Amino acid sequence: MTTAMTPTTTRELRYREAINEALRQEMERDETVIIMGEEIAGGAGREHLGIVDAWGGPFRTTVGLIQQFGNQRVLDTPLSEAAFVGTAIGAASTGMRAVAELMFVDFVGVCMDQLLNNAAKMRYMFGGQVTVPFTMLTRIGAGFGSAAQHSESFYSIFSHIPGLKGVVPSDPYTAKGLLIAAIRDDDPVVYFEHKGLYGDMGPVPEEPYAIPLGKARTVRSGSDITLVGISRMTWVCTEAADELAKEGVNAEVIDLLSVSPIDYDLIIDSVRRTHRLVVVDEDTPVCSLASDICARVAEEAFDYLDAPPSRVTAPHTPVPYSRPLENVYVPNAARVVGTVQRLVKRG
Amino acid sequence: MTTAMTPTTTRELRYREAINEALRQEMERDETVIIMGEEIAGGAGREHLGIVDAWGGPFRTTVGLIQQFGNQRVLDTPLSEAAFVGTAIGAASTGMRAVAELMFVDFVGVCMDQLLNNAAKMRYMFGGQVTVPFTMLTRIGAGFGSAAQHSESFYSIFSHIPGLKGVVPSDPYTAKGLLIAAIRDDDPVVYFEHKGLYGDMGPVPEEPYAIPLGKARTVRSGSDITLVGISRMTWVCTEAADELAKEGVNAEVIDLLSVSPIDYDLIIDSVRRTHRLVVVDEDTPVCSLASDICARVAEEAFDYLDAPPSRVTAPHTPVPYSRPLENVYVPNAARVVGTVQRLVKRG
Amino acid sequence: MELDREMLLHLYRTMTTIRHFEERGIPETGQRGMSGSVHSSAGQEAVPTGICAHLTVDDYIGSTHRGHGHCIAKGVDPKLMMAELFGRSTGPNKGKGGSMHIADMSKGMLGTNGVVAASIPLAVGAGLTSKLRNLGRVAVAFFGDGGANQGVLHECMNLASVWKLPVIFCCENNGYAESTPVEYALSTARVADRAAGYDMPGIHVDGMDVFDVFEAAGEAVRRARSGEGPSLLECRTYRYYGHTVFDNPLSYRTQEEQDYWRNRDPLKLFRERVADGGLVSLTELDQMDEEATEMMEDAIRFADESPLPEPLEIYDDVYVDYPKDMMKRGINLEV
Amino acid sequence: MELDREMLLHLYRTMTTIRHFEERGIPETGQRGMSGSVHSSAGQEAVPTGICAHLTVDDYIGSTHRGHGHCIAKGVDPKLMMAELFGRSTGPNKGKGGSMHIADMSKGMLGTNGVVAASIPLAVGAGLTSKLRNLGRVAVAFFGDGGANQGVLHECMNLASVWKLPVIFCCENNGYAESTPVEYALSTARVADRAAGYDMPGIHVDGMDVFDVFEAAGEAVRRARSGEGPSLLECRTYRYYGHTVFDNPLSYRTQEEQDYWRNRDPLKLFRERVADGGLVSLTELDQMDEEATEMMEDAIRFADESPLPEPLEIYDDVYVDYPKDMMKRGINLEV
Ligand SMILES: Cc1ncc(C[n+]2csc(CCOP(=O)(O)OP(=O)(O)O)c2C)c(N)n1
Ligand SMILES: Cc1ncc(C[n+]2csc(CCOP(=O)(O)OP(=O)(O)O)c2C)c(N)n1
Ligand SMILES: [Mg+2]
Ligand SMILES: [Mg+2]
Repeated sequence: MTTAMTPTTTRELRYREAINEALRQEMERDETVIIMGEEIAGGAGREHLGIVDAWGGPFRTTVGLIQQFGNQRVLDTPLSEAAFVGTAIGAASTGMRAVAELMFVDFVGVCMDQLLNNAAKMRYMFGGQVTVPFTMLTRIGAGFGSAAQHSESFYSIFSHIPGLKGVVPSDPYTAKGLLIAAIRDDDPVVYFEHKGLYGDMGPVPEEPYAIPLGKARTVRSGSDITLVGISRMTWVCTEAADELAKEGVNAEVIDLLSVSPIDYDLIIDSVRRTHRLVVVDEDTPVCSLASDICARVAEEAFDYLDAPPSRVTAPHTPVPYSRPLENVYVPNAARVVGTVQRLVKRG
Repeated sequence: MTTAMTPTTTRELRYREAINEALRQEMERDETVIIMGEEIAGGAGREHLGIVDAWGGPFRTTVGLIQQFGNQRVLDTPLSEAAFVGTAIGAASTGMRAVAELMFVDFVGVCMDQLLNNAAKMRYMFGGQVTVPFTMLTRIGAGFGSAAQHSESFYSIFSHIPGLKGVVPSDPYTAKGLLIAAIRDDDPVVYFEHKGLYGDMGPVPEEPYAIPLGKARTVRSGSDITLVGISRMTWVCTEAADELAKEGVNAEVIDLLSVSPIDYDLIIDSVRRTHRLVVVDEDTPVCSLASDICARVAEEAFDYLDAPPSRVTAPHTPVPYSRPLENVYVPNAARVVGTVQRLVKRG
Repeated sequence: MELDREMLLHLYRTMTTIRHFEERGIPETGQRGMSGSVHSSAGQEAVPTGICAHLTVDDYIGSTHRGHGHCIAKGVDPKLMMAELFGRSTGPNKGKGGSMHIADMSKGMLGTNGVVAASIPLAVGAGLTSKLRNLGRVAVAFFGDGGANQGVLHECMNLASVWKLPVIFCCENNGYAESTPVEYALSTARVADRAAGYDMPGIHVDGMDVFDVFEAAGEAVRRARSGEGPSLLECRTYRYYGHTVFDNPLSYRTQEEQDYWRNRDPLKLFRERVADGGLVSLTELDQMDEEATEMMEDAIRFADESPLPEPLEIYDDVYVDYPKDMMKRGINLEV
Repeated sequence: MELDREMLLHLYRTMTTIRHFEERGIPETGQRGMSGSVHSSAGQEAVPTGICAHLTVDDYIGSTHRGHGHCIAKGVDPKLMMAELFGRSTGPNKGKGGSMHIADMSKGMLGTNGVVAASIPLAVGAGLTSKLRNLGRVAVAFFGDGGANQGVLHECMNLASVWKLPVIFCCENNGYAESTPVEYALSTARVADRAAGYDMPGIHVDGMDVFDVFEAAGEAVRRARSGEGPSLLECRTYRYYGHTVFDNPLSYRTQEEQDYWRNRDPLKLFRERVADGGLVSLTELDQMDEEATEMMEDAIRFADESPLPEPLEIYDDVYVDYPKDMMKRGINLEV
């Protein structure tokens, strides 16, 4: 799965630290890599007061970078996403490998035009004259009492737009490997960090390694049903799989990892063996990734399906604030189990 | 299908004229209806030179309105979509029925935040305290040599976002009835005009009438396969159906009309009879409306399907400029026929 | 400036209510596990207070993520706000919104807003409604020094100026956008400098001094109400705490700076200013502080005793009219 | 201002080449059924010419929907541009872009752009590259009077000023955004007035006079190159034709106005100004006009003789690296 040499040293890191390490190693490797965004260092312009790296990123994923690479490669920005995302795209088109951070994906509407009409289309419109090695870091995920404008998992739009790629790392290992791959990639890539995973620990090789974009992975093998998880939902799937195992239902769990390109092949191969599919998606249902995967499977594995390809998603509502509401908003293992039971019962 | 009295007078109008008539009649009916956008009158501020309604809208859908209703209800705007779309949403939240025009849907990225975070979510976030009777007119459609930034059919995102509704009128009759419904509706509605339909003629009742949002219509009955068309693709479906009829394949054609809510019921009822489905969508394929409808049908009509629910869409590319490329970009009857033939052949 | 006794009392009461709401309500919210995105406006009380003192209940305001002060100054009941922060059904938003989305349409309060600068066009739209319907209302768009660099503000200043709308663009310049100092992020010395590019007055006032704010706002509101168009009013102020409850502000600013501004506390300045005037006594102000203390205890009790929403209320109020079965289709939240 | 003979010839040659491209190429494009979104810059030649005369091939420009002049002034070959307009494989964009997306990265031409103001951040990004890599290059962001009201411009002026980037914001104020007069849509008398809000010089020049443009641009480019930061340069100009080929401009402006501006034609003004100087003769200029005429005939011939793209090239260049079978999945364009 990695393109690098077999790693020699592996430690436990948090998801947050794995992101940080990937940024650091890529900036060490290639001096054209720059990163910009709001508070990625923090306290900008106060070096004379001894204030450097005051914040280290809103979720501390960029901590330490300004100290190592200086404020010409780690750039705090004014609160102007259209300007700095567009600027990063412009820099990427002229020789930099530019990383920009959009604090929450919910805010994408203020800079969407730059992503849709410049990043995604420039290479095509220009007949291949330009490469845009641009990575946008952003955050998804509900469950933190942050209400409708800070909790979305708005990635389907990025799958939809030709010219963009997207990844959804689900643990420290994939967080590092996919970020390195994203930065090295010559196409624009949106990298979705999940707020609920920052503290998760897991083994991460010390050496830089890239996980190929567009490849999903099987995190649990099974024969009765294929569960596809996206980002944190992968762990909702494994939790459901544990439950189901107790009832004798053997679920295979696939971690999508990339939202563009989507690894339909791995999913279809799995469904051909399990004959059943549930996609678990934290986003809302209509025109979702879950829909897309179900449609593709229905189209290409039709004769192998013993039950309707099914979805467990958030409901078609904005994200509510109050706990009892937000608790039911986010898909959970019980809902996955319930759905699987219905499908398995069909025989 | 109409909610009004049986119409007494019906004339032939063009799609463009039907839109204009709907706007005029709603503005006559309700003095809180206002409309704003770029060039919707044209030559703003030049009344003293005898210049009024210089443009009448970029596609002349708003012609004459400023002369009848004055420049306080028909407002030419500076080139500032985030401002005027947001302003229209704010006006709608405080007592107006506000219509705003976004010249081409490709530009939605400059005002997306106002749609996503205000229009779509306010009512929900505010616990139902506010209604937002806001209609956004915009345009879709490729085939006119306008290249990647003026040709998209970017509606799936509006189906995806909870809190928004959307309609895709396909002829003069539905253009008028859906626009009246959209304006009267107390929720935000995006109204997609197709550039390729403006000149089309068809019967339109003189009286105001509303076509219910969220209802598709069957434009041709058939028993062998269900074709679902979106906007202009409806007529690509009927053209394909004519071809198929020659081969003895009897296609039912459904015109989607609403992209949110989606009338899954009508489609599923049809597929239960025909056992086959092809959705024809001018948008690109991933996380598209076509995917969504196929997924829903696969989920809810699984046992009725004799063949994989299938899609004919634009490819996963931006819209190219040169004719030979743009010609293959837009789905056509031949591709629909080819797809149907493959499905029917399965037996 | 001459202010009558009633206005003086109103100004102080509003400020102390805001202060008490922030000091008491925010930690209590945190203790209920809902602290994620709550932003204290302690220190900034003079701005909403001085401005909203010129507004009636029919006028409009659009607010920010740091909006408790705006709500209170515009007349929203702190008890209901507390319930909203606690996620209760009795909140004005029925618990669906929380701190970053408190709205009270009956008070012309168009919502606190979690996207920086996003409520500005809503206020402009309310101003348009007022103008078109001849309602004589004004609309105030609040935003921060960070928000001053968002494009939508500029589009809105241009639009409101072209249409001569009754709008006041009010920048609460508290020196920081999260950890980013305004002197780094703003290319000009003052946000108010930008007004000239939109043919509107640009006024810079001491946002710790409610009298200064009150006076400048009076002129901007007069201008708006009389049809002369929008103004840009920049109020230099300071927030006492971190951006949210999570950060330590000393990581990006100095103790000296904090002390300087604390020493210019708006309530303190008010007391100093009125001490010799004889119109109100410090004892009366103490009394109001105590009332505010009690009000918050009541509010907390009210909120705690209020019901939480039922889980399936999640489907309510997405739309006015939408087939519920459509919304629930394929979704089973009751498992 | 003293210009040498070579520069004078260069300025005129550039202007007449642009003029001839517009006058000849646009109708020919229309005759080939590709007229939808082609915007003539006839009348505005002095602006890109005066500005790009200060640039080397390594400097960058970001352009607009009305960008033929920018391309030519930056050194893009009109023959290749014509091929692009005709949708031919030999165009710099291989026929994928057309008039609104002509790019030539080998000339630092970052693309004409169909979304108003959208190329501004691209130019800022190019300026950032130059600064970070110490390349000594400058970047010019062209936009119109309509574009001046887009939020992204303001965000970019602020950002470029904060980072002191080598950028020139060049507003081609031709009086209209489609049919909307600038005096209606712009809340201030001059776009250049807005520079003060971003701590940069705001210069307003006669955009019909290439010498005036050249002089002001010289200072802005010097400033940018020497690390002093961005400038805003507004050039008052005029387009002779409709917004596109479809509209009749007399529906929103007067014949008198058109006559006034036609009488200030940039090529004519140039001829008047150099007539007595003795450095170049009018015969030489006539000669260049003729060369431009011939160049366009050549270009048309070249374009017509060039192949059209093959239909399946539709899949090329969406990405550098993407599984083609993924892109074609479920799509059969060969039926
Ligand atoms: C468009 C957008 N970008 C980023 C954020 C994240 N964010 C929330 S508040 C804030 C700083 C706002 O600063 P300012 O406008 O000065 O308001 P203050 O917090 O000082 O009251 C940021 C960056 C956001 N909410 N919206
Ligand atoms: C964001 C956006 N909104 C609207 C349009 C449609 N449009 C194309 S050109 C134009 C007018 C542009 O005016 P200006 O910036 O003055 O440039 P000019 O055409 O005068 O050169 C408009 C409204 C667009 N392309 N992009
Ligand atoms: Mg601030
Ligand atoms: Mg113009």
